[in-house]
Amino acid sequence: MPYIPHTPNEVEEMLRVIGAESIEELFDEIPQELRIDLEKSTSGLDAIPLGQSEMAVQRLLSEKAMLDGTPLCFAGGGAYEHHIPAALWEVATRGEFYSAYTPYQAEASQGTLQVVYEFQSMIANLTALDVSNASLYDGASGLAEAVLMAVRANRKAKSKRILMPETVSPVYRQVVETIVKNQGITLESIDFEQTSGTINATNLRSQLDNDESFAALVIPQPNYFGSLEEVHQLTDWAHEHGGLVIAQVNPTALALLEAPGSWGEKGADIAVGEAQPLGIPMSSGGPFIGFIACKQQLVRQLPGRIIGRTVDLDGKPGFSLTLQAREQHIRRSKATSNICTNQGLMATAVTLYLSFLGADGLQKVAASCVANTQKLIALLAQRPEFKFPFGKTVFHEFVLELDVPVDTVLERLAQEDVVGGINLAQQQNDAQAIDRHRNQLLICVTETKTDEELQFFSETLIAICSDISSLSQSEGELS
Amino acid sequence: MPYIPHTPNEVEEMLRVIGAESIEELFDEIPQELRIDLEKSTSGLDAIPLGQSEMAVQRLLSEKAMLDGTPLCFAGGGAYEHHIPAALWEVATRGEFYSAYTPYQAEASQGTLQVVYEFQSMIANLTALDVSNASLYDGASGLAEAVLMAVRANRKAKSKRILMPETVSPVYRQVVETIVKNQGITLESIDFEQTSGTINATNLRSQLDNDESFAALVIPQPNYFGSLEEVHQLTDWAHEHGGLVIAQVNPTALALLEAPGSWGEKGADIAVGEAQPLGIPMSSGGPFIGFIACKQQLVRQLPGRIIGRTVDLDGKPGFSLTLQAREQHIRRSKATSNICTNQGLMATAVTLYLSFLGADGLQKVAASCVANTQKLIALLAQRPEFKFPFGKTVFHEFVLELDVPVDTVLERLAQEDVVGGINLAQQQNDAQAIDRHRNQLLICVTETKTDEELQFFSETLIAICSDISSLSQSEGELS
Amino acid sequence: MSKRIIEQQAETLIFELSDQNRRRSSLSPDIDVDKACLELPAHLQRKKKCELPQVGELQVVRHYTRLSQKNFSIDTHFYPLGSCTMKYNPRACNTLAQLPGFTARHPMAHTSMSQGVMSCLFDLQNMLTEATGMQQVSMTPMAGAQGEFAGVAMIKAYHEHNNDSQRNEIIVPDAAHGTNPATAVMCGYKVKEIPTNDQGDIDIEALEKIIGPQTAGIMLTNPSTLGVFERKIKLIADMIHNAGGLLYYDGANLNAILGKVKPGDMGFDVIHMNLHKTFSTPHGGGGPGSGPIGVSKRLQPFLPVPMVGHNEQGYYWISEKELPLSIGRLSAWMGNVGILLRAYIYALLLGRDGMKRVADFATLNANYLLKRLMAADFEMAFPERRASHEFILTLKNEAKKYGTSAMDFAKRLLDYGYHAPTTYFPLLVPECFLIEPTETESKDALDAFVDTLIKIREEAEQSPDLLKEAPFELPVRRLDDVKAARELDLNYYLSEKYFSKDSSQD
Amino acid sequence: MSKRIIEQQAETLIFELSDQNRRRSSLSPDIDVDKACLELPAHLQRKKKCELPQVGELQVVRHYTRLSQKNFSIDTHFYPLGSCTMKYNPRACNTLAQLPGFTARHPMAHTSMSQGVMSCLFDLQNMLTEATGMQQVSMTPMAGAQGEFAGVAMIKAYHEHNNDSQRNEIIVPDAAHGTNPATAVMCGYKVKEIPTNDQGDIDIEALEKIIGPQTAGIMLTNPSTLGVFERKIKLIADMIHNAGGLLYYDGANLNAILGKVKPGDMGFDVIHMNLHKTFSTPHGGGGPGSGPIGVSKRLQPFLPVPMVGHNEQGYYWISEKELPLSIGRLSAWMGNVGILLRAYIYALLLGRDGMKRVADFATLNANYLLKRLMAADFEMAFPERRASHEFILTLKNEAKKYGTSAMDFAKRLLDYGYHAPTTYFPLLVPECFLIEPTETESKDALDAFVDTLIKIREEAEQSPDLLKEAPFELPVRRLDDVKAARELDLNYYLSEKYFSKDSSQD
Ligand SMILES: Cc1ncc(COP(=O)(O)O)c(C=O)c1O
Ligand SMILES: Cc1ncc(COP(=O)(O)O)c(C=O)c1O
Repeated sequence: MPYIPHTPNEVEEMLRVIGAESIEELFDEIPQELRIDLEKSTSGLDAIPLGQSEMAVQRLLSEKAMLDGTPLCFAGGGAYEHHIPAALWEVATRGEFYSAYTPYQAEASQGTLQVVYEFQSMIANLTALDVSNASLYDGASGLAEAVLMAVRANRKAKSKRILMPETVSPVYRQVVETIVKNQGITLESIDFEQTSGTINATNLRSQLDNDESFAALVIPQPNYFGSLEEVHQLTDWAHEHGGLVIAQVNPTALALLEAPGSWGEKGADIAVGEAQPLGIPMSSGGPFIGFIACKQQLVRQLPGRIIGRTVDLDGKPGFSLTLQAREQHIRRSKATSNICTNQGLMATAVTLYLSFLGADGLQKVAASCVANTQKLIALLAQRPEFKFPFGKTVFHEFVLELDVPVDTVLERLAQEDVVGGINLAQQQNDAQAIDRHRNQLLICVTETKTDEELQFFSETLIAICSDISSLSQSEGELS
Repeated sequence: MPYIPHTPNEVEEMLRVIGAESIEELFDEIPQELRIDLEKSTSGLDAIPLGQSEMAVQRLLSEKAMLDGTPLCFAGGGAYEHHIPAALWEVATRGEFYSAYTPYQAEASQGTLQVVYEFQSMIANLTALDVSNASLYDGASGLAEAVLMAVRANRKAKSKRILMPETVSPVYRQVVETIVKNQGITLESIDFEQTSGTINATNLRSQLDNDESFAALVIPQPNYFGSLEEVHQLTDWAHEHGGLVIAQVNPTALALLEAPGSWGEKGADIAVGEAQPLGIPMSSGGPFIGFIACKQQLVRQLPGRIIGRTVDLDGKPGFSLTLQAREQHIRRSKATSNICTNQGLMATAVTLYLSFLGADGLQKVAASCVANTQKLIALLAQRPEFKFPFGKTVFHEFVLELDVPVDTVLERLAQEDVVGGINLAQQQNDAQAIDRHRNQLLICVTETKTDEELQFFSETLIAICSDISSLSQSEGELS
Repeated sequence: MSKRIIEQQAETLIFELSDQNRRRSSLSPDIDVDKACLELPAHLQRKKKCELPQVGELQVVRHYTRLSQKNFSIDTHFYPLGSCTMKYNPRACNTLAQLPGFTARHPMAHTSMSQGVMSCLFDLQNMLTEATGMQQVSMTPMAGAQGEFAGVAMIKAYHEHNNDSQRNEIIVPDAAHGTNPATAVMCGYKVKEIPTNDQGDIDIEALEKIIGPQTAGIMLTNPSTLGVFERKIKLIADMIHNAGGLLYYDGANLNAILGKVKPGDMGFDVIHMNLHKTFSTPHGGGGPGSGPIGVSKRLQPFLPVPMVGHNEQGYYWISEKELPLSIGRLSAWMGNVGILLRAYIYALLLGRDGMKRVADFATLNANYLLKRLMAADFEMAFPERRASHEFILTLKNEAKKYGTSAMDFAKRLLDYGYHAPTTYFPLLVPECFLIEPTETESKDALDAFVDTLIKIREEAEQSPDLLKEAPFELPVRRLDDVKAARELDLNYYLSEKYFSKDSSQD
Repeated sequence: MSKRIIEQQAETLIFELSDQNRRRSSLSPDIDVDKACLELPAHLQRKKKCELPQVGELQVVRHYTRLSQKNFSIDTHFYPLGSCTMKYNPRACNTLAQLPGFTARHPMAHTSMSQGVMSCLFDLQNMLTEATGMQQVSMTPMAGAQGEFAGVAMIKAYHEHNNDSQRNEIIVPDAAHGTNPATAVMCGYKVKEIPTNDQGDIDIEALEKIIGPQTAGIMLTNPSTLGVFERKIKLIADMIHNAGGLLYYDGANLNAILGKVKPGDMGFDVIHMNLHKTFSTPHGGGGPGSGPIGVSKRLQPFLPVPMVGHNEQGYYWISEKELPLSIGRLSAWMGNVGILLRAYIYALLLGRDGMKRVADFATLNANYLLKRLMAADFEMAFPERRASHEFILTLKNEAKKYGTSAMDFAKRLLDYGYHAPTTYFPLLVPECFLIEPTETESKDALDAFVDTLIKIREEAEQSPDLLKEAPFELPVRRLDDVKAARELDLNYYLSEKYFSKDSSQD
C-alpha cells in the first residue's frame, strides 16, 4: 500500500484497541447518505484513475516534460531565466528543509529560522530598507499586500487612493485590483510618456483626476517595459504630497540600480517585488516568492511572518517567530493580512542564491544582463523596419516594435523552439491600449545567453519578419 | 577564484606568518628545471582550456548528454536497466554520505558504518551465506578477488587451477585473467552444451584436461546467455572433487532462484556478483559495485573492508571497521588484497534500494523480468527464421539467432533510438568461438518495458531483419 | 567531573563568514561591471554597493547543511502537528516536478510549446473536481488562505451580481482557524462568531439566532478543527441556504474524508484545498503551499483565472475573456504550478484507491492514538466522539496537579525527539494538544509516542522543572520571545549598525 | 540535577523496523509472482524466501536520513585527513554527471549513440595526459589501488616483453602507503623496503645497495606521504633507469603539485591518479574512486583497455585489437565512468589556471598551518622542510608528559567538531598526525583548528581523562574494537540467529 506502513496484523490489533470491527466503522458519525458510493458514478470517484507504480508515473511525466522541451527563451515580463548554482536545490531540498513546517516550535526549527533571518537581512540590505518579512506568495500579490499596508500605514492621508502607473506590469495591476477592491481601495492609473515608456515625473499632478490626497504612489524600477523611471524625482514628489512610496523592484537590478531606501530625499517607504530571479526556475510562473521590506516605523504593518533574533534561557543566541500579534492566528479578524503558509522553501533558495553569488556575483549577473541586452539591441537595430518606441536605455528588457503582427511571429518562433518574448497588445483589455501596443514585443535578455544565441535569435527574428511582410505584401499585391 | 575562499589580505597575512614573499616561494624545494614552464608548450598546460563558469560547463555537458539521449534499451550482459526509486539518490547523495571518507574515525562515521553493516547483512541474506564485505569495485574484478580468495582458502587442494566455464561473461573472464595471471593461477575453460547453453553437469570430469585437483569451480547463475545452470549438481560435483564453489550470481534473480548458500548439499563457498541492478544506473558501465559473501570459516580470507557491530565505552551498540589485520594499510605486503577505496556510495545506494523494495518488492521486480522476457520471446517466435539456440528457459536474458548479421541490425536499431542487445560473436577472440556465435544476439528484458515497447521492438526487429535479408537476397540474385 | 563540557556552539551567521574582498567563484559570469554600467544613467545607479555575504562555495554549502540539521522535519522525526497534516512527502513528486521540461517553461510560452504541463494541470483540475464533488476547480490560489480569499470574494461577487449587497456578514465558528475571520475582513465582511457545544458540534440555536438577510455565508471545516465530524451539516447547509447565504468549506482537514465523503455532497458552495496537506506537497519550512478552490454551479462564473481548458486544438488557457464575471487574477500567472505538479504526481501514485486509503488510515491512526492515550488516563476534549484524522487532548489536570502547561509538555517532547502537537489551538479547549498522526506513520511510532507522553507525565509529577525548563537536548534552550518582540532584531545589518554605535560609545 | 537526562538513543537497525507482512509500495510492479515462476524450473527456485527488510517508504527515508546525520563529512565539518585530500566536492559535478543522457547509457550501446559521453572521456584523457606530462592515459582503473595494480602489471609486462624476467623485486620506501607493497605482491613481485632519512628524503645509500639486475622498479610518491618533496628525484630516476628498472608514481599527492611540476618530467614511467582526491570526485564514505594511469612512451603498448580514440568517423573504443600487448581489462567496461565525468566537469570548471591554484593554495594552507602550530610549540616531524600540501605533527612530547596518545587527541578533536587528521600513518613517525587542510578551507577554519589543538593540549595537561575518554559529544563513545574483532558480528541475521539460540537456552 503506497505510503501506508500498516500490516494486516497491526490493523487488526489497532481496531481491537479502538473497539471497532472495521476501519469503515470509524466513519459511523458521518451521515450515511453523504458517503461516497463507489458504485454510483455521480457520487463515486470514476474520474480518478487507479493508483499507478512510481515507474509508470515516472514514464508518463517524463513524456509530458519532454513534450514542452527546453526552448531558447527571450521572454521576461516578471519571470526571468538565470543560471542557478548547481548546489542550490541540492541543499534547499534536503529533507530537513523540504519536509519541515512553519517554525512554530522554535527550538526544533533553528535551521529554518536562521535561514529566514538571513533572508530578511539580505532583502533589507538589497533594498536599503530596515526590515523585511519572511516572504509573500509572489511579486504580484506582494504588491497588493504593499498597497493594503500603505493604506493602513498612511494615517496622515487617511486615503484609500493609490496611484498606479501604467508602467507597472498589467498582470500585477490586475492582481492588485482583485485583492484590494473589496476594501474600497481605488487604483488610479497614471499614463506614461509615449517616447520614453516612463512616467513623466515633472507634471504628475496634472495627470491626476483630482487634487485629493492619496495613500501611496507605486514606482516600478525597472518598469514593465524595461525602462528606467526617474525614481528620485517621483519619490520626492509623492512625499511632498503626503503619499507613501511603494517601490516595485527587480532584485537582480538592485545590484546596479539605486536601492529604494535611497530614492530621493527620504527613500521609498516600502519595497516589494518578485524574488524569483534569485535562484528559482521559471516553472510556468510558480512557485515564486514575493518579498517586501519597509522602514522600521512601518514594521507593525508588515503582513506575514517575521523572524527575530533573541536569546535562550542560557543567554545563547537563537531565533524565533516574532510580532505574531499582527498575524491571523493570534489577531484573527484584526490581522494585518490573512497570510499563513508563505513561500518558505523559496526563501531558503533565495538565501542560498545570494550567499553563493554574493554582492560581486550579483553585480556581475546584472551587468551581464545589461551588456547582453545591448548586444541584442544592436543586432536588431540592423533591420530598419524595427523600432524601439521607448528607447534603448533599459536594464534587461526592451520593447521592439515590429512591422508585422507579433502573434504570427511568436508562433513561427515557437516552431524553431524559441520563446520570442511577450506580445504587449495581448495583455491589454481596452481597445485603445491594444492599439497603442500594436506590434510591440517585449524582449528580455539575461546572462544566460551566448553571443551565438543572440546572433541566432536576431537572424531568425529578422528572417521571419521579412518573410511575413513580403508574404503580406505579395498578398496585398495579388488582392 | 573557484573553490578557493582566500581573500588577498588573508593570503598576505598567511605569507607573513610563514615568512615567505610569495606562494611561489613555497615551492622552492622543487628543482627549478622540473617546474612547469607555462611559456613552453611541451612542459606547459596548453592542452587544458582555461577555467569556465558553471553556467558554461552546464551548457556544454547538457548538450553532450542530450547527444546520447535515453534510448529504449534491450541490452544486458552485466549492466541492467531497472526502475530506481526516486528517493534513492536524493538520500544517497546527501552531503553527509556523499562527502564523507572511509569510516576510519568510527565515532564520527556511525552513519556510513551502520549503512554498511546493513548492506553486509542484506547481501548475506540474499546469498544465504554467513558474511559479506563492504563491497568491491565491480562484478568482474570481484570475481577475480573471489578466485584469489579461493586459491588462498583451499588449503586442501593447494591448487592454483580454477575451472572457469564459458558460460561466464567473456569480459568477466578477461578481467579475471588480467588480475590473477601474475600469481600463477590458471583458468581452465569448460565448454557448454550446444543445445542448452549451460554446463553439462553430468560428464564434467571428462571435459577437463587432466585429473589434477583444482581450487574452485565458478558457477554462473543465471549464466551469460540467461540460461539456468544445474547449480545443485555442479556444486556437489566440485565439493566431491575437493574444489570450492564460487557462485557468480545476479542479485535480482536471487529473489526467485536458489541462493548460493543453499546450492547442493553444502552450499557454495563464495558468492560474488555485480550489485548494479539494485538501484544503480547503467552509466556506461560504472560506477557499479561488486559484492562478495562467503561462509563464516573463510571470513579471514575476505578482501576489502568489513564492518562489525560492537559496543562503546558505555555499552551502547555501535559499529566499526574490523578485521583490519587482513588489509593492506595494516598488513601491507601480506594483505588479502590491495583494495583500499571501494564503492561505498554504491553500497549505500544498494542498501537503500533493498530497503525500499524489500523481499516482496524484489521478488516482484524479478518476476516481472521473467514475465516480460517470456512475452518478448513469444512475440519474436512469430518469425520462423529466428532461432532460440539455447532454448527459452531463462531468467531475463536470452540468445536469439538471426538470419542476418547482428552488426547491421544493431546499427539499424540504433537509428531508431533502440539499443537492441549484445552481439555475441563480437565479444569473442578466437575464430571458432566467433563462428559458433555468428548471428547471435543477447537480448535482455526487465520490468521497465511495457507491452507496447515489447511490441514495438519485436516489430522493428522483425522488419529490419526481413528488410536486410530480402535486400541481400536481391543483391544475391543480381550478382 | 561532568562529561559534557563542550557547549554546543551557535551556528555563526552567514554574514560573519563574509569578507567583501573575497573574489568570486565560477557561479557568476566574468564581466567588466563598470563598463556595462555605462549603459545605465549615472543618477539612477546604486551609490552604496550592497553588502551581500561574500563567502566561499564550500563554506556556503557547509553553513546551510549544518543549519538544516537543526530542524525537525518529517524526514527525520514524527511530527504530529494537528491541522497541518505532516505526512510523508514522496520524493518522486519532487524529482519529477523538477524535470527540465517543467522547470524551464516560461509562463508566457506559446501554448503550442506548453501542452505537456497544461495536460497535467487539466487532469489535476478534473481529479480535484471529482474528489471534492464540486462543479469546477480553479488552481491559482497559492495557499489555503488565498483559496479562502478567492472563495469569499466569489461569495461576495455572487451576491453583488444578484444585487444582494446588503449581505455584509460572514459567520465563523469560534474554533475556526485564524485565516477564516481574517479572510472575511479582507473581503470587506463583518465576522460573526458562533459557539461550539460540548460535543464539538455547532450550537444550532446560536446559529439560528445569528442568521438573517445580512448573512452572506458561513465558513466551516468538516471535520472541524476540534477533530470531530459535524453531524448536522445537512441541516446547517439548509439553514444557510434558506437564508440566502452560501457555504464555504475550509478544506484543511480534507485528509480525514478523502474518498469517503465529498464537500459538494454536504451542500458546500465553495471549497479550498490545502494541497500541501492532503496532497502531500511539501510544507518547506513554511510553504510554498497551494490552495485550489472548487465551486458549485452557481459560483462557476466567478472563478479566478487562469484555468486550463481543452478542445479539439488541445489545451488552452481560460482567461477573463471566456469568464467575464471572474473575480480576476490572484497571481501573476497560474499560481504555484510546480506545487500543482507535485500534487498531480501524488494523485497519480495514489489513484482513487489510494485516496480512500488516506482517510482510512489517517482515521485509524488518530482513533488508535486517542484510545491508547485514554487508556493511559489522559483526558480528551471529546471522549465520546470518534476522532477524525486528529483529536484534542487537554492537559488541564496535569496543569492543576503539577503546574506544568501544555507548552511545557510540548517542549519536553522535543527532548525526546518528537515534534510537539499543535498547542493552544483551538483556543476554546484549555491546555490543549491538537494531535494529527497522519496515515504515513506506523503503529510502532504511535506506540512509542504514547510511551513518551506517559513518561513525561511521570516526570511532571516527580520533577516538574524538567518540563518547565525543557528542552535541554536541542540546539537552543527555550527562547526569550518577549525580548524578541521588545528589542526587535530582524536584520543583521541593522542590528550590527546599532551594535557598532554602542561599541563606539565606550 | 543534571540537565542532560536523555541518553541519545542508538538508531535502530532497518531490520528491526521490518515486518514481513507489510504490503508493498508503489516501488515495485504489480504482478503475480507465483505465476511468473512457472517459467522457471522448480528445483532451481529459492526454497527459503529472502528476508530483506519490509519497511514503509517514509520509514526508510527517515532511517537513512537520520543515519546520515551521524556522519562527519566535508559538507558539514573541517576534515583535515592527511593523504586523503578531503576538499570540497562541487555539486555541479554531481548534478551534471547525473543527467539522464549519461546515466541511461548502456555500456554496450552502439558508438553512434555514445558520442556525447565518449567525447567527454576523450577530452579528460587528454587533459590528464597534459597535466601529468605522460604520453598516454587509460582511465579504466576503478581506484588508486587498481591503478597501482595496472601500473605494476605493465612494468611486469614490459620486462617480460623484453625477456627480462629475472627482475622480481619492487622497491618501496618504508613510508609508502600500504597499497604499494600489497600491489607489488599481487603482481607476483617481492617487496624491498628502503628507509627514509631524518629529512624525510629517501636514503640514497640504502637505495644504491638494494638496486640490481633483479630490480623491476620502484614505487614512489612525490611529495611523499611524509609531506615533503623528494629533492633528489632526478638522481633516483637515473639510478633506477640505469639499472634497467622503471619508476612508478603513486599520484595520491598530486594535489600538491598540480600545475607546478609534472611526474613525467621527474622521470616517472607510470603514474596513477586518485581522481577522488585531486579531481575532487566524492569519497562517498569509501568510494567509488577512480585511478587512471598515465605512462611514458615505453609502456604505451601495455596500457589496459578500453580507451577512447578519435578519427574522422568520430570517437571509437580502443580495444585489445588495436593494442595487442595490453595487460587487458580491469573492469567489465570502462571503469567508473560516472566518476570520470565528475572529474571532467571539475577539470573544465578549474581549467589550467584553476589547476595551478589548487597546488598554490593547498600548499599555502599547509605551510600556514604548520607555522602556526610550530609557533604554538607543537613539534613537527620535519620542521626544517617546506610542507607540501600536508605535513606531519608528532605528539610524542604530549604522550610523554601527559600520557595522552595521538589517538586521544584525535578523539577529542571530534568533540570539538573537527574530523581528526590521519593518525599513526606513516608509521615511522611516533604519535603522528598527518594533516592535510586542502585548498578549499578558509583561513578562519585553519585558525580555529589551531586554537582547538591548543585548547586540547591544555586539557591534556589539566585533565587528561577528558582526552582518554573522548569523545563525549558524538552519537557513540569510543568503540570496543577488540570485542568487534573477537566476537565477530558482521551480519544481523546471523547474530540474531545466535542471539535467539542463546535466549532459547535460558
Ligand atoms: C484549518 C485551517 N484553515 C486554513 C489554513 C490556512 O492554510 P494556508 O496555511 O495554506 O494558507 C490552515 C493552515 O494552517 C488550517 O489549518
Ligand atoms: C598515498 C596513497 N597511495 C595509494 C592510495 C590508494 O588509493 P585508493 O584508495 O584510491 O585505492 C591512497 C589512498 O588512500 C594513498 O593515500
